[in-house]
Amino acid sequence: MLGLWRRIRRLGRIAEPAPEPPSTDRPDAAEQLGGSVQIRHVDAGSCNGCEIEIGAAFGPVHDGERYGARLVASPRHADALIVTGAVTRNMTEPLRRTYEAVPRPRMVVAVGDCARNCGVFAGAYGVTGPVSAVVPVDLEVPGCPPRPEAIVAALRTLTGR
Amino acid sequence: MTDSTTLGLVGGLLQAVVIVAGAPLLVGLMRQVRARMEGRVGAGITQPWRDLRKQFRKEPITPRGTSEVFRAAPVAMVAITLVVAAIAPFVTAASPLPGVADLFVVVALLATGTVAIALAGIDTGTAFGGMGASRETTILALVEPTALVAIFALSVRAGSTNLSAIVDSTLAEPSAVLSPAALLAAAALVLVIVAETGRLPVDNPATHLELTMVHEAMVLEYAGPDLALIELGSAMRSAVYLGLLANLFVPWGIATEAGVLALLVGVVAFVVKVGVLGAALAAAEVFLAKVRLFRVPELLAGSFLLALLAVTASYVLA
Amino acid sequence: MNTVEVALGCAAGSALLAVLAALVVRRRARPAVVGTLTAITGAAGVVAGAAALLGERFAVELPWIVPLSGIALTVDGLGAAFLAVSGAVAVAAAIYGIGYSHHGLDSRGVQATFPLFVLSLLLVPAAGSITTFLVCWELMALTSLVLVVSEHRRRAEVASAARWYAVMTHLGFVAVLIGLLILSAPADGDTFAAVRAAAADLSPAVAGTAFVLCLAGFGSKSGIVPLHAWLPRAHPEAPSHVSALMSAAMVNLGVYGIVRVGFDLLAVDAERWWWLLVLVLGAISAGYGILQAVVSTDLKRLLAHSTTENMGLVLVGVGASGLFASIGSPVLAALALTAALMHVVGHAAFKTLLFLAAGSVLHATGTRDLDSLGGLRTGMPLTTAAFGLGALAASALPPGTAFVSEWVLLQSLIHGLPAPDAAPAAAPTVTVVVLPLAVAVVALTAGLAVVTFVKAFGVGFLARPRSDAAAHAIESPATMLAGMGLAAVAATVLAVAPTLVLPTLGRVAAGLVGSPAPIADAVSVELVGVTGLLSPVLVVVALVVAAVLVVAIPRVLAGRRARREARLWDCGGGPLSPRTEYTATSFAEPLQRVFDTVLQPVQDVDVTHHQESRYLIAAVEYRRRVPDRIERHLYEPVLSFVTRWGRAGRALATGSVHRYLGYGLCTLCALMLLLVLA
Amino acid sequence: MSDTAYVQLLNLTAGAVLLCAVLVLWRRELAVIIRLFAAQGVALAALIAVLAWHEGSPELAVLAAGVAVLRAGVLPAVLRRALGTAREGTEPVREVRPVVNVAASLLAAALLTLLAFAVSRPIVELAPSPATQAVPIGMAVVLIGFFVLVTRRRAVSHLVGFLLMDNGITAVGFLTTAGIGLIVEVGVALDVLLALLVLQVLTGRMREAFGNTDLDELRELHD
Repeated sequence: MLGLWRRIRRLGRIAEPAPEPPSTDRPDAAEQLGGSVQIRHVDAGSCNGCEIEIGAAFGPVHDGERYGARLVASPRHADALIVTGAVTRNMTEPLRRTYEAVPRPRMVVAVGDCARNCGVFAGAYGVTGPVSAVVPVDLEVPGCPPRPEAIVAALRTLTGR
Repeated sequence: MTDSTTLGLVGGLLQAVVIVAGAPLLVGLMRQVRARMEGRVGAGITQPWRDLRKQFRKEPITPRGTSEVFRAAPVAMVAITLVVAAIAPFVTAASPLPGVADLFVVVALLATGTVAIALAGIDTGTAFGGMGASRETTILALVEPTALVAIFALSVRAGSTNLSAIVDSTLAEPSAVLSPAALLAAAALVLVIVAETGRLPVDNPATHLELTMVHEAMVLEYAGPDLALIELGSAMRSAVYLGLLANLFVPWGIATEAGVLALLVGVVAFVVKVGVLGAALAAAEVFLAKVRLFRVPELLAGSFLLALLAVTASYVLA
Repeated sequence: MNTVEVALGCAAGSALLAVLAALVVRRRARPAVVGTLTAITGAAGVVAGAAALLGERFAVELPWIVPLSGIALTVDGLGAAFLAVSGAVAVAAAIYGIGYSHHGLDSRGVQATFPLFVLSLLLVPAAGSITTFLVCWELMALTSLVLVVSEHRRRAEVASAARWYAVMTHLGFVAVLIGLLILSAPADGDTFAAVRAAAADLSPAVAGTAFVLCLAGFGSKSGIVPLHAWLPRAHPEAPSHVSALMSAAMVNLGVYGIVRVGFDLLAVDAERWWWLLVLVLGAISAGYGILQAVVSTDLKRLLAHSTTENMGLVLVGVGASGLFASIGSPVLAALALTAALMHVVGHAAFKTLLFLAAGSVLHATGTRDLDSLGGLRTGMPLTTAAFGLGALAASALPPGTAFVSEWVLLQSLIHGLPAPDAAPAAAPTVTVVVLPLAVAVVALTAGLAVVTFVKAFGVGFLARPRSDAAAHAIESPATMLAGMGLAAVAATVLAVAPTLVLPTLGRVAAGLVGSPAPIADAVSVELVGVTGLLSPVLVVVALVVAAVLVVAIPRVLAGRRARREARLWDCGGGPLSPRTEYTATSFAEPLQRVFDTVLQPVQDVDVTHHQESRYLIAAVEYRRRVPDRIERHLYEPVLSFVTRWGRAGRALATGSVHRYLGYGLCTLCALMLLLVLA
Repeated sequence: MSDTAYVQLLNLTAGAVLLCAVLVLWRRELAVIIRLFAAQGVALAALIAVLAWHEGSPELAVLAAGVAVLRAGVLPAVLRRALGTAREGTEPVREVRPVVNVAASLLAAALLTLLAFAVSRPIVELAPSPATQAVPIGMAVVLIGFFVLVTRRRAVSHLVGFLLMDNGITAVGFLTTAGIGLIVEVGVALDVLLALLVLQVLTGRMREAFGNTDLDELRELHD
């Protein structure tokens, strides 16, 4: 306990100083949210590379929460879905239902190249298509996997902070 | 209209407003403290208010197969907490409704709020809802003895279970606060509060894993304004519990006579006390891990022991 | 000619008329006629009780009815309270019975017994002499027994339940009989007045024996642990309106007996250990009963266990009252006794409501198993509302019926401890040790009661149906709803305006322990002598106002979008089947695990594998039973002993007539020898 | 020092002594249990110091110092050594599965406290004074120590239980016969040390024999 306390004192703040807010235009649904976006993450068939980066984006270093974004446990609590990976056949219907479960106004962020255009899995037999083929996508984050900075920038575009 | 009635009415209204407005800030403060101790920056203490504003504007959703119980539960829970916030001595020692400001009534009312949410959780008919309800009510049942025996310990000294009377007696003899009885009772009540407000180590309010949830599991189906009410309600519960703890043991600063200055001092003192308690709780949580559900009874048995010791201590150690 | 006399006359008259009607009226009209007349009986009982509570006294001797001693009726305050309660329960149950009796309960025997049972319930608290009391008591036992077995053709369990009930209730009767005879022996005449007068010169040992015997007998009638074994069997198996009468009216009479003997007949030589015994028994019953209720999944059995719990709480009040009286603080004694009486009244109201609602569920679905109920709110909204109200009342949460009485009880317990700096004489060690534990037990009971009734209501009526029977349930006929409605109104009134009865009960209690009335005549419950103030009506008003605010303010501030229906959040997978719901068993599982050292559940898991490979599992079967420990460790040895002796005795009976005549001869000679020697 | 302050301090120290005993029952890690025992030693010493201050008797003060050294310094150190050697062994350093589970033993402790209170009430009423008022706490500590002795499996926690009893006895001794406790205390301390060494040797032997110090293993010696 004391050891932990000492470490807390020694480390102090780990989070890096906030970079410039992104200049990309916000989806109009985001305007209605007023600086608070709760996010449900859906893995539609990802290789978990993007998951690791999302985890990093909410870790102490990048601290996505400081911009008013928060991961939640149920799509009912969410304003935005973060979808990763090319949508596989088995995840097509669940993804659609998850989208239906989110109360309006709602947004979808496609994170990673697979989510945008199926990446290397394009045309694979188990793949339905990119996320945009199943649910309307408001924002895309390129990269395989995208850097946490990019994900944080996308989150800031939603929260506007 | 006597002086104390006016004080009660004005103060009751005032403290209800203060709690409704301040409870989300308390949650924000606790999150902020945790964030800072974890080396993060944190979203700022006004973030919960932003969340609430947004959720109130969002679209309400009625899951198919749920009944009026599901829709009424959040209102009932917030209403109950609001009543407690208005009648218990937070800003003023006098109460607008002396016939309700009884420690048993307050504890039982807060339990009723929990029951409303538990019924809603069952009403959804999902496995998680039932699981959360089952766990929440189990903890509620095991907490009850501790709470009431601790109340016993407090009220023996005051000769009454009326909250105002207890506060007045503490104000009358400040030395009693340092007596072992009071300290043990305080320790027991802290454990009660941790269990009732679903904080670590009993429940992890920030968990995403349904199987480890207690309170969260019951509200997975709520969206939009209903969810906002639920979150506001649980924030108010924390504020009310912490406020009770603060004013039962350290009532100084509470307004005892009507007057703008007195009320102002009362508000400031209340806010400071609750803020300090909340920050301390959040800081302690950084060092704690959630205990297994079936280790919780040990914790509560321990707190019950403390409460019982508090009662006997007030006789053993005159 | 006073009201009580007239009302009691009407009660007896209409009851006998009902019996007659049951015998002559033809089958289709029978339940209606009998039900109406029995309801009139009950109503007359209520009137009599109310009149006597308001101060009218009534005593009558009818030497010509029963040879030797005759019948003596006396209605004083204590008796009146119980008289009124029994009457009120009878009204609701009788009206309910009209609709309920139509499936198989409209035979002559059952219909003729029901009014007699009600009448006996009214006469026991009105009895003025020991003979009368015992006669009515036995009448009550027999009629209730007949009613319990009335469904034995439909269910096999009924027979065994009836056997348990018959044996236990008659053992109890024997105990009461001996106890009361000990009391009446030194008295001239067997009226209560005479016994009271003679009680002064009983030796402590004799008085103690008599009290313990009566405690055992009466305790078994009100299902006090360890004499409770019959209650969770007989109450569920009886027809539901009879269950209501038994569980809400008959068990009270056990309490009546204890109070009558301890506070009235033997008041002069009551000792502290009597009341400690009562207190401890009550605490054990409360805790054990509610624990069994939490883990039981049979709706009516759950209610029966909760009856044991509530009677335990009542006895905690009675015992505490005696304790306070023995340490010389009559005010608190009166307060605790008032709490006990109030709990009796409240329990009668909500337990009637709950049993009637459970009966209408049984009537509609044919099952009492919570694990296969659920989703009844769509099919039977009124029953659901009734049960919900009853559950709120039973779980001691404000604004509920039981909360008021438990609040008064807790107040008396808490004020039982004087301020720590008082002289040690003011706080005898026993109270300082006992009272905190008593408070803890009451609190634990309250908490577990919450779990029990959240389970019963939530799993049984909310969520989605777990069986076709529950899915296609339809609302019950109007008469049954009317019966429930009466009980619901009573429970609500008692919850919101308890001061309609509390001060009166307070005066009754005060009269018994000789103190000023403990509760003031006011809208809010205001204790006299100790500080304590509770106003249930204000609680309700405040809650309503707050609810209105909570609904209104967000709409004004934040506007509102249209509500949308959406499918249940099933994690995106297929639709959830009812098999994924939490059942009553799974709901209680955590508590069962917490208390497994007390409950010692028996559970076994069978896994059947595929014959191809042991790694493929065909089926997993899980069974769990919570046997009654006390029963296993207390009753089974006795039963096995009895059976062994029965076997041994069979050797004597070979069937040869000569041997039997020989036995007779030997006995005769033995008796003569005895006479010679004596 | 003022009278109320004296009473307050006395009560607080006594309460701390009892609280440590209860926490010993609550926690599982042997290291924590030993630390709690040391804390209780400190509280006990403080209690005696308060008495000394109130009576203004130097030898009581000396005794307080002695108690502090023995109960908060020496004995915990010895216990830690026993634990340290245990750590080198393979056995876990926690009270894994007590005979009576923790929740139940906490409730038992509650009842024991009430019992102690009920028993010592008459003694208190012989000479009611702030000091004697606290006697029941000593009693309770003795009973709880005995309970630990009965229900814990590990040798170290047995030692702690034994020492808790001893602490309780010491507390009672000082609270009742303040001042002339010197001989008592010295004698008690000596035989405690003796018993401790014996048990120390025993645990060592046991570890050599069975590889751990679960006392149930002693049943093996029976046949």
